[in-house]
Amino acid sequence: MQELAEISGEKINDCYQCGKCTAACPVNPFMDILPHQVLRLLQLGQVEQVLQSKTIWVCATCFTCAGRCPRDVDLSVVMEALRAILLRQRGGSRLKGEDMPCLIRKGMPEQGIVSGFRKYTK
Amino acid sequence: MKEIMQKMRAEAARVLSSGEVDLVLGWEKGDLWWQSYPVFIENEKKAELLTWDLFCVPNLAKYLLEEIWHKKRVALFFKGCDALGFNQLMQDKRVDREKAFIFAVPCSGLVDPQKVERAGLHQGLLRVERLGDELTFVYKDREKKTAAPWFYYDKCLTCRYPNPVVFDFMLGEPVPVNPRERFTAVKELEGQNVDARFQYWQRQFSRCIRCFACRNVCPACSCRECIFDLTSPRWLGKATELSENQFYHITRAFHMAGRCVDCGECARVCPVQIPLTSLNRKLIKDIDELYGPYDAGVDPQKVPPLVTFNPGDPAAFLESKGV
Amino acid sequence: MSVAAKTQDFEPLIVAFCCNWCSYAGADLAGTGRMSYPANIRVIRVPCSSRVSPNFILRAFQRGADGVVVAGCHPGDCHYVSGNYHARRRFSMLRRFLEFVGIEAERLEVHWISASEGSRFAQVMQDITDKIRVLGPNRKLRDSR
Amino acid sequence: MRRIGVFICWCGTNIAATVDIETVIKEAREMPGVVYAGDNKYMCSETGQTQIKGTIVQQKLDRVVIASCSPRMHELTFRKTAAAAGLNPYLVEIANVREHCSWVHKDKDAATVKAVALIRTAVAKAALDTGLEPQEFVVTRRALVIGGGIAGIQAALDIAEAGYAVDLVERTPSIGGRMAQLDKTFPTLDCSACILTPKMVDAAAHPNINLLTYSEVEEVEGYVGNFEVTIRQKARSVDAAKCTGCGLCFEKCPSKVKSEFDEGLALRKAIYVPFPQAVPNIPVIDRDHCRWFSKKKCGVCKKVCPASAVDFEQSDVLIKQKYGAIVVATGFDLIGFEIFGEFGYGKHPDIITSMEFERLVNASGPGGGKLLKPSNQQPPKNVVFVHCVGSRDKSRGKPYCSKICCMYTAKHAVLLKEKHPEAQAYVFYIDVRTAGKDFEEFHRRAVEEYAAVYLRGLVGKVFPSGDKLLVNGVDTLSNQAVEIEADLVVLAAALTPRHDAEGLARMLGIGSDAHNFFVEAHPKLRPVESHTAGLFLAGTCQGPRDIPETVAQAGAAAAKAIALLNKETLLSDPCVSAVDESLCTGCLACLKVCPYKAISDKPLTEKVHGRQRRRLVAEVNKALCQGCGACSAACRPGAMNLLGFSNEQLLAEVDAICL
Amino acid sequence: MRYSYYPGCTLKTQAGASLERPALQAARALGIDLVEQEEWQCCGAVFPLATDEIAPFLAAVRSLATARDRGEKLVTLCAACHHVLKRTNHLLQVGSETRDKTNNYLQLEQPYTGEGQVIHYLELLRDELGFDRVAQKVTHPLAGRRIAPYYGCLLLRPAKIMAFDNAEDPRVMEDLLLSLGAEPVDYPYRTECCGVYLSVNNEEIAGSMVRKIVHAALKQGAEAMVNACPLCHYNLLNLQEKTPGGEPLLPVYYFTELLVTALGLPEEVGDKTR
Repeated sequence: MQELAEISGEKINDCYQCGKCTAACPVNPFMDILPHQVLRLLQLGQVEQVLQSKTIWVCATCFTCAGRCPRDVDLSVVMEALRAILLRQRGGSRLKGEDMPCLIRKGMPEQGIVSGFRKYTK
Repeated sequence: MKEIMQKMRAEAARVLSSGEVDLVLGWEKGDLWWQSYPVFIENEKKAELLTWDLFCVPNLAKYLLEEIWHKKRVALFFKGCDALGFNQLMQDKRVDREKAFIFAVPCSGLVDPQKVERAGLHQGLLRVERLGDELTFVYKDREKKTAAPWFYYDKCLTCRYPNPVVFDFMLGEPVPVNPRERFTAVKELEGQNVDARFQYWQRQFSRCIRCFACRNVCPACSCRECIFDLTSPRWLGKATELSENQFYHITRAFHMAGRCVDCGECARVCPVQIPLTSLNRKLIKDIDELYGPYDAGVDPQKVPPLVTFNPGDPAAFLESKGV
Repeated sequence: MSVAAKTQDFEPLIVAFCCNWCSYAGADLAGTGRMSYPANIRVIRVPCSSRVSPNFILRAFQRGADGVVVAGCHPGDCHYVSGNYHARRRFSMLRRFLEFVGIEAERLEVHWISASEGSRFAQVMQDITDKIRVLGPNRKLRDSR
Repeated sequence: MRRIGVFICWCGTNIAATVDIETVIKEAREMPGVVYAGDNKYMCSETGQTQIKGTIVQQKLDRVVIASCSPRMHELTFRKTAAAAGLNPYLVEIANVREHCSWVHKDKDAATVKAVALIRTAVAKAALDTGLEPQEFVVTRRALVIGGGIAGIQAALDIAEAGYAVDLVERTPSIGGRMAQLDKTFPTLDCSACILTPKMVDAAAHPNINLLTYSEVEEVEGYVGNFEVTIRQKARSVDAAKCTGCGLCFEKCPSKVKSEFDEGLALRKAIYVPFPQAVPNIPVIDRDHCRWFSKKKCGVCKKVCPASAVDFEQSDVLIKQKYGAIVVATGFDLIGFEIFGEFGYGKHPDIITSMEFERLVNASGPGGGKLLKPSNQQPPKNVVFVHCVGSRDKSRGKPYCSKICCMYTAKHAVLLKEKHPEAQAYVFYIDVRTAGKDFEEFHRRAVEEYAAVYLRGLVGKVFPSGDKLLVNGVDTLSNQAVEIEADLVVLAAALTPRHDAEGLARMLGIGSDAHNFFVEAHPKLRPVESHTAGLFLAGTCQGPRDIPETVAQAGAAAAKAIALLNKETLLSDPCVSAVDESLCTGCLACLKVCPYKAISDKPLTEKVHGRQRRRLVAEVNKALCQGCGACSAACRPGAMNLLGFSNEQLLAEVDAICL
Repeated sequence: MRYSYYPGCTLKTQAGASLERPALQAARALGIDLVEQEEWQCCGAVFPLATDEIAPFLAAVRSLATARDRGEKLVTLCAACHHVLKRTNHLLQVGSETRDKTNNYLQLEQPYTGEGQVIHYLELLRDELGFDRVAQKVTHPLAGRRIAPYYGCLLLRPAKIMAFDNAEDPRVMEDLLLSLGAEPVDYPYRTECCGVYLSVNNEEIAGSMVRKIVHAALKQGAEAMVNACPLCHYNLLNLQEKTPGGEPLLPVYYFTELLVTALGLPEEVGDKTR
């Protein structure tokens, strides 16, 4: 938890579970635990359960939640911190070099490839 | 300057003889070349004593504090700086305009005896005369001509009101006004770092013997009893110790903030030559910057800046670097 | 004679002139809120920030204060309508003048603290204590006798 | 030599916990002038006070210093105790060793050292205290109430009932305020107008109440018991005596304007009465939109008026009046919506505020209370209510809870079901706060009988899509994202003070907090008084609250005002400035800085060396002086001295505190 | 009017070239002198949110510093580059431990504290030039074409820092379309995210988001879509449902393509890659 606060610099206890981030999130149908639940679990210290979830990889870092949170908690930064913990310490690159050729389709802009790699690999 | 002196004597005699005034305040020539002292003349025969030369620098206005209240009327002569001082006394309601009959003497600058000594021209000097802006030093056997501004007081070189702003009778033609920049010394000090400035002022203040000459000559210092003479509350000790001197000079300067007419008399009379003008001018510069230009003594009806306010004033104490 | 020696156990003495209606009440609120700030701060109650004249500040420095704070109501909220406006002009001039005669301007701070800003009062007092602790003792104005 | 007694309070453990009382007593005994130093567990208790009284008499004390809590708490108590023991109350000084010392420092040694320093300062000041006698001045037996809402009306009625004259000033053409705009009120569903109009009529009819509608306070001077207020009564352009209230004029008036009373949902004429039950029922010409005043054309109202009551030449009237007490009841506004773009307010007519919903559901409102969709006048099927729009929002809105939205939203859900049985209400909430009599029960009725669906979670975004509104929300209880296709979205907006509240606070000289609500003297113990004596607060101008609390507060404010007006005279604070005429030079710098114009110049004739001498000195009007001390700071020779905070005392305090 | 131009890697490859060429062409036609920086590097496509690393945005700082030295505003065309450069600029303006670390690592002659200014091509048209001047130059107005602008997230959010337009209800592309004679279409989800890099390994998620957006636009009668971010452009074009003939239901244009057609400039065959 302390490490999470260090990387993200966010005050997780500020959140009072109003659920606005989940309501605003465009990808919430594809998440196993919803954004406000991520914060709730972190508040209760259950970091492991969050690190196992699909949610942090589905998050598209589109900053909608951060813009509307009434408590100024930047959930996108928390998500990035969670991914950072996994990528840095646990070496769990989600995207391997070798399976790249089949993923890259004709005409996909470099922006997509680079951001994809930045988010999913060490 | 001669014709003005004649006019002075004639007018003094006239007003005394007509009984309009009980007393005439003017200057009288002393024994040495640089001595021109204030003189109190009560009957017209003594009017001949009056003089007007390059050394009539003492400000006559402050003598009115005591003299005026039991006399019918007093006549006196004002240069530009004296008139400003008189206005400041009026703003403090210490003098009564009706009781003062003011002769105005436009002044294009007076000679600083110390500058003459520093130039070594004072040996055997009898008198100094001026023609246009050229000085003639008269000795027993020879004469020497120089450019006048070289020997004027610094305060005269930066004088912004040589033509008196308040008078009943004008004795001469108004003189041209082209003052030099008066904040150079202040800006130069402001440029140094804080410790260097402390060193500078510590040297100045440690010389102060608290003779209070600066307070006694200042037209803006017109309290009946000065707080530094009071025993209860005892604001200031008697020891001429650095922290007491600092307390005196900062408080005195602060009492002048927004009221000092920049006549330079305090710096002139200081026996140990403390540059008090820099202190006063720093406050004048800050007031001009923060609250808009304000020249004390020009208009006694105008409200001085430190007893009024404007809701939109800047909070200069929030600046990280004050100066 | 610049203030070089910064002893570790130097504990600055800071005198705070607080106006009764706003900053003194803010200090009280900091108390009721059990907030904490250094014990170096000692408060003198005055009816209004306009009651504080430069002489009291110079006297405090003379008697050994290392820092002085004058705290009043926010401009426009003064209980006496225009008190803090006069104070604002007076201390704007004083701070610049102290700086001019070689005293570190950081030793004199002026803040507007309302009765409902307890935490801000504590924060201001903490900040000035830290700053003066770094700046070191006031040797320039102190009466050495 | 002074005989000073120092009394140190333990305050239970509040002080004793972090201040070593024994050391403090020992140190106090050494202080100059101190002849007695004692302590007590609770100095402000009966036993504590008896100990003080006893010691004063027994030790023949002539000064008392109490080391306890803040003087703002018990200065008065200890002054009364000293007076009871025959000592002038103004010879008591308080050292604040609790709020300023024991409560804010954890290290006991440092706290003890500081406590000793604070006591030494108080002793130094007490030694220079002089006995002061308060002055008496007459109280004007008339009250002013600012704001004609339910709070103002109730306060005015109570004060008038007590037999005092009251001026009730209301900015809009009619009293009634926000409550007049409401349809029903929770929790009893009484019709708002039915319970309000009787009080409005009483206020109009009451002999002691003088209604000043369409008027605003322009200037307030003076102090408690002697306020001088300038009120601008704007010209109504209609002669109140002749007008019968027939309404012909506003029927015929050609120019239409958005009605503020109907929150812009309906139109009113340039000459108008805000709502049918308006009191006084006299129309007003809105000169900005009247064609006569802009282009000197039309004048229809003047022609059709049977009582020829319309008078274009009427001009504003400036009323100057003296008052003893003022009650401020200026009410609230709703928060602005520009910063909450995600709700799309202003982009689609069917996204409305809670106040607009009140008007739509009200019989005298636009559409006659049928509650139809503003876009196509169809009955709404799905209605979404959103809580906490701008409330409890630290980032863009207001951090506080607006208290009444939970309850009136439940009421709205009920009203919706009554008007359109087949409609379905969805309420997005974080917490339902029902802290009042019958509040929870009323909320449960909305859920159980009126089938309102409560979804726990705020709305992410409202997407206008054709004539429907896609509401992206969430239900954090079932952990599902929710999208509702709504016909109407009602935003329960945060309560804020009136837009010009800060200006009024400055004019009255009372404090306003960071959100511009007026600040009460003490949140728990003095909720209806402001810091300025004689100025009382009632209603939402001081913070969000519902109607029952507002009425209760209005009654309390009235009671305080009545207590003040009951007094023939009031005792003034004796800590005023005094002039030492021997030092005063008459420069009158003090006169220029005095905010209360309490200083004037006085000619003085004295004999000096046998001669008469006339000079000017300053003179203080003790009744006007409020004791701010600006004059003594501006007085260079120190002739002007503020009693209680004199130059000598402050200097002694500075010396003592630096030891 | 001279500006430093920061193209970013995406626009330099053959996929992006079709977006950049019309932009440069239109700029010349409108009298804007876009001078490409000689030594720009890839901006990193995503702004590093973890507060403890500075490596990712060093490239951005170098470009910002060179633009500042030349005293010119830095113009970006791709939404990701704009997002990263703007936030880096803000981070260095705000001043923090990160700024000091960056500056002492880069050792620039003059440390960079965010004095430079980053503007997007659209802001250039709106603020510097003005849409009225653009309208004057239009020779082939897109009369009667109902086009739905799509914004996505990188340009708009976080609102306070990007300050590009009203984050919840932007108008800039609507105004551009009006100045080009087209008819903008209002529809829900125009500021919702298109799935960005999810399309790399979570295609079905990105696809469903794109379909929701396209479906909403069609429902409001849009005939085409226009956007300002290469990745959204790709996602919208490739992940929406196709007609039986393989054509996208709703054609998607990059705003520079529409600009060029409206200004009546010939389809230029520039050099494909740098």
